[in-house]
Amino acid sequence: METPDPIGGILLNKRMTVNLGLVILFAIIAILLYNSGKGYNLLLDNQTVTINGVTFEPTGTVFVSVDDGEPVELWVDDRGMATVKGKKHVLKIEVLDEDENMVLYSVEKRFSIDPEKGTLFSIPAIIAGSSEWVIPKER
Amino acid sequence: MEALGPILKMEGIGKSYFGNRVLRNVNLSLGKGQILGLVGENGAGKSTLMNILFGMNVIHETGGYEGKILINNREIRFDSPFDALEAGVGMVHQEFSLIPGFTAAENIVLNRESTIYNILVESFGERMKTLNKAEMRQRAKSAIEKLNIELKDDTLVTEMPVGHKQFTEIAREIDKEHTQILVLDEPTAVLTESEADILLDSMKRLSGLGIAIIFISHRLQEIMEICDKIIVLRDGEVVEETIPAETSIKDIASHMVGRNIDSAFKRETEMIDNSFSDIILSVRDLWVDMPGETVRRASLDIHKGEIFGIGGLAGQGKLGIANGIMGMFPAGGKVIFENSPVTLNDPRSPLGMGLAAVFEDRRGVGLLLEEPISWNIIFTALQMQNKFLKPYLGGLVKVRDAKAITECTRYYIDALEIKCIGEDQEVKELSGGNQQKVCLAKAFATRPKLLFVAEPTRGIDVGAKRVVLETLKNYNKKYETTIVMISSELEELRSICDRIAIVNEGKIAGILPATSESTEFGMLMLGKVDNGSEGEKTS
Amino acid sequence: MSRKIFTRDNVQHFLISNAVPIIFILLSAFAIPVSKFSGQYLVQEMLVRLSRDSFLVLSLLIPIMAGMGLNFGMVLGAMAGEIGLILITDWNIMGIQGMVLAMIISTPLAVILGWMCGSILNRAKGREMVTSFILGFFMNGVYQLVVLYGFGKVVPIRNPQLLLSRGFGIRNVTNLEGIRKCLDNFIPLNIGGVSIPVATFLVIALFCLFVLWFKNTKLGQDMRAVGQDMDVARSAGIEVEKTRVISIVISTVLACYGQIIFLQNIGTMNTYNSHEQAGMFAIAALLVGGASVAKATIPNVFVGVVLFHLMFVVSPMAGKYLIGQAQLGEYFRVFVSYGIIAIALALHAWKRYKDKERARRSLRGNA
Amino acid sequence: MKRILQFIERVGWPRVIIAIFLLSLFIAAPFVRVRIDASISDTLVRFGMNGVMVLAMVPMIQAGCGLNFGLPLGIIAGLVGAVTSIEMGITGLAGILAAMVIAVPIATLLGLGYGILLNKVKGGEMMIATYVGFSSVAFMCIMWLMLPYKSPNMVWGYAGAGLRTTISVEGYWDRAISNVASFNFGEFFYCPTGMFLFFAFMCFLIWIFMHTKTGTAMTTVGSNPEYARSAGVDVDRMRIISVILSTVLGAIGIIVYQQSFGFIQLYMGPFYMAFPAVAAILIGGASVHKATILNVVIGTFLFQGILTMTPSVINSLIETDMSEVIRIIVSNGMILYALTRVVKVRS
Repeated sequence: METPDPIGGILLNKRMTVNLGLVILFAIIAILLYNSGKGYNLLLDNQTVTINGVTFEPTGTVFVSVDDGEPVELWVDDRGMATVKGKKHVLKIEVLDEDENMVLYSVEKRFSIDPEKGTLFSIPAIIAGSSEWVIPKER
Repeated sequence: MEALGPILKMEGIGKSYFGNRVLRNVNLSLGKGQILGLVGENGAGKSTLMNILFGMNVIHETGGYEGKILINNREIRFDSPFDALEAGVGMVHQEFSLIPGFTAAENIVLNRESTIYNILVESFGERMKTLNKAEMRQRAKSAIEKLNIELKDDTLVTEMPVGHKQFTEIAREIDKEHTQILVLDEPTAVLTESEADILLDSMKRLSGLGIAIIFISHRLQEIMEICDKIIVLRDGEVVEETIPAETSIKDIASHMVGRNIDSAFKRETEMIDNSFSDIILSVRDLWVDMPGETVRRASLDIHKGEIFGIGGLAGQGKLGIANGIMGMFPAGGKVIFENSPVTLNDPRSPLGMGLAAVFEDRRGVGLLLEEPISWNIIFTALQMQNKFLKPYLGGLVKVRDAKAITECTRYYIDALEIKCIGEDQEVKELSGGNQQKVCLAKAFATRPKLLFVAEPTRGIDVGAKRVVLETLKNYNKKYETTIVMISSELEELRSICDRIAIVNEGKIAGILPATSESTEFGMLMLGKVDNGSEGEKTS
Repeated sequence: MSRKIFTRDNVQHFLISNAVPIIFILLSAFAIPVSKFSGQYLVQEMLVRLSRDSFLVLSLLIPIMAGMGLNFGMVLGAMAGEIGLILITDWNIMGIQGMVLAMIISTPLAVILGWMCGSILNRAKGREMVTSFILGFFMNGVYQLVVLYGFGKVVPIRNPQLLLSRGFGIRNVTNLEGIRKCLDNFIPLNIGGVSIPVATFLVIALFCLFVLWFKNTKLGQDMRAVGQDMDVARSAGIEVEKTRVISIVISTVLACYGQIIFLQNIGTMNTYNSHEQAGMFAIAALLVGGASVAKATIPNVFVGVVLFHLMFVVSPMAGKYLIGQAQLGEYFRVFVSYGIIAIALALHAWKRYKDKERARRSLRGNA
Repeated sequence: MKRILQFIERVGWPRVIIAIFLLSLFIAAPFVRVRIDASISDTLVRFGMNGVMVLAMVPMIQAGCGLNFGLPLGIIAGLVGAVTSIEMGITGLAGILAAMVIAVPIATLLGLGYGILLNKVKGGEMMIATYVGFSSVAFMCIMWLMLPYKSPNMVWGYAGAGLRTTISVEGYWDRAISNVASFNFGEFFYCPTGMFLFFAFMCFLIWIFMHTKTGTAMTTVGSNPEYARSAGVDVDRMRIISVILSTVLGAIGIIVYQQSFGFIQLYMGPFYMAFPAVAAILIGGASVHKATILNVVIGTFLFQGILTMTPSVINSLIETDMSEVIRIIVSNGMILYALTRVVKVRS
């Protein structure tokens, strides 16, 4: 019927390219949002644990806070939970003295969650400065 | 001017719809800046010719046309009106094509708005451009200026008088950059006299700017005034091509209506003079608010037993008279039937008094398309006269009498030669001519004393036309029923009527015996007789 | 035509055009004192509801502009939004990221649904409203089919808390704790004990600007033209059908975002009812604001949301104090929300009839 | 093959599909251990229960008022009649008669107002009808709480006022119509002969009415209002009569429904009741402006058949209850089909 308008043709192609670019852009944004918005439940374990043959013992009651959030008080053999969003976080552990009213020292740990390894963290291992502080998933 | 050659040339244009020839070997040429007056009766082929020029769908859906169209000496063939617009042919139709809630400026640049680019266009396309309102108004203003008319660009269409709507339409065509040919289809019909003068003036200006104009009008005065060339169409042929200096209104009028009487409907019977019989229907100062067919102040008397014709050009109000009296549209005035007044605006009153009508809008008003023939025929009689009802339970309930209905229907199928497979066939399956016969049968079934028949032959083939007209004539003779026939085809009226009234601008322009000269009717139709508008020009 | 009749006609015209908001203002003026709510409470409540509902109501504007009446098909958009929310809840994406991600996921779905709805409505010109209304019901069935039987079977859902005990199908109530009020509290602001969801209002304001801007685009102009006279628009070369479909697509996508904003405020989702209510309340609110089937403006939206929800909040308590039964007020507000739509639709149809008559009369005047 | 296609074309695709679906459900039933006699019996009972309400669609469709989404208005009248009859403590057929005698004038009045309203909003009837139905149900919710009914069988026990959500008709007129000349065949098959007779009687009445002068005029108004007007029919009056008739039939329909069902459902119960009735008549082959009594019979049977058979058969087949979803999709899909088809024919 009509001869295709060359200018229209180019425009359409340009539009398609732009839209394809936009789709890709939105896909990337979606992936970024997924990563930064994914919520994890961190399990914080203040128990005796053996990782890769090394055994860590709890030092006493600790206050643990993630990303400057509300501190969680963990006694020996206690387990706490913190909900976090995204992968990179800072964990702050304050070790108390035996009367539980003075902070002896505190440890800060920057970490990145690896969902493959798990989200069960051993507080004693972190305090001890071990490189392995994620308690592997059972089974 | 002539050195450049004609801007538009149509050679040997012909067209037929389903074997029905409407245009035959039409030639015309139009030079730059010329105004061509195109005149002819309704159905002479003007609209078809313009539809061909404009590439309307209806043309190629029905098999295209014959002949050649050349614009600037290049042959063209438009597939759609948009192609025609592209090639610089602009058309202003009779019906307004305006968006009511938009301003004049917005309508003038409709779908050709000035726009500004923005970044979203890259993703969503051209239509995301924003409007450049300032430029739109500027364009509108300059188009209005070219026409030299009073029209504010920010007036809403709904608030405009009719004339300004017409101007807006024309301004839209002017705004199209390469419009070189402008077709104006009866632009002055809706205008007041002063408005029409302004319009004629702007047309002259436009032609001065080099735009060629085809001007279709029934107002011959205007044609004579501004056209460089006049073409008269009759029955699809060019019967006269002339220039205003060499002709007169009377000349043109006779060319328009004059036709070989011996063609289709030769008058066979002698005219019967009923003028001494009683007046059966008397109409005084009737106004009817029927869209497109407004009746303003019509007065006429119809004698008992005659066949009375009402003619006139389309849109002048001839159809409104029957519709008004029968209560189909809001109406006022005085209508006396057999010495008792008819209550207007209530169809039951005229029906109850023995009037009946076959309306021009067959499919819209005249028929129940999805019901069987029998229902269509007996319904009015059943409703108004309680015919075809059979009592049960001692008259407690009355139920449709299927047997009587079938009998009656069969009678009319035979009598009117309705071609169908049976009385239960749905009417929508019938041809136009047979549908018209059903309409007549419906009216006959009530045994009316006076019967209005509006445009009974519109859109049906010649054979059926003859049967319909014969039937009316015979019915008139057999039952002495007064018949008022309304038709745009003057020859048809002249072939069976005794007297014919011509309606112009909602009033009766005059009443003449059917045997009068066709030129006289032509003059009446064109409003060129000054014997007073409500003149009862009896012979 | 005498002058006096003309003015009375005008007053009548004004009353008819604004009957619905007037009724509502009178009702509220009566019910507020009876309900004994404090001003501060009502202000807070209205702010919350404005932020929650405005976006949904705004999504109705564009089809009205295109002459397609009230888009009851907006529930399709709401459904798309809900599917997005179910998915991000399953993936446990939290906060503003979760909300935006839900929007991104549900956009293509809303576009497809909107396109479908628009195409169907093109086949039902002149009865768009009742068709889109039934389409909403029909798609609700399809939605149930997908969410109640498909999710967990065809679409993998890992979070067992979302699923019914039988192992597939989403529960009746979906907890959206992860994104609860994430937008509302994005920019916290508290004035005199009234907390203001600044970010949500910013989004709404942005959207209003979009609508205003959109009216000034070529597409917006085409829509207005199509809305007023399809045949004229077509003869001017505007692609009528396509324009109508686009208007429904835009409305559906916006309704989808609106529903996401609505649900982030609520924090829980009635998996199988939320969308239906969204449609009904949005339409009722718009009509209460004085909009008609043929004309709606941004002020209509905000006035409508405030008036409608004022009635909504106040009526149960008013019923309780007046007759001693809160249940009564409950039913009363259901009655009001349906009744108002009925009245508005009837008034519109009646007005159209009256306008025709007026036009007629003016025509006769010329004769 | 061509003849089959022609047949399908004439009957309409959706109807054929639904009929085949229903047939396959009946065939599949024995294989999934669903008793066929019980199924048929259930289908018949539901057919009788719903028949009159579907019949209530006919007058309005015929008069060109569109699908009667405002059926709840008639239902409300029926409910008032039923509740009042129980309040008066009349039992058996007399109780039903009393309910109808009370309901019919109420329905006539409501129908009159409703008809006048619909005449003012020509062209937009269906949408307005829907919302008139909805709001009247909501309004009656208020009334059920406020109306001074006293019968302890009906009011909330703890408050002593306000009607309950469901009221049992047992002890009053439970199955009073159904049981007239009814019989059991084996353990599972029950035939509610009385209800069929009643339904047939109502159909006959409507049939007669449609053949009277008024009925003929009504059909004509629906077929072409302009034609009717030109033949001297008062179009508005015919439309009002049709609406009244539809509303009255709705009122009678709900009473028949309740006596078979055994309960009166108040409050939001009637809310969506118009939709199954509308869907049924459309499945039966009616269009938005043409409906016959045959459409009612076929449509009710097909639709109720599917409603009865899907839960039992499909559930046993895939062990999931999908009946609700199927009901929504089939009924609304059918209405949607009818709405989009009409315009195609017209243009």
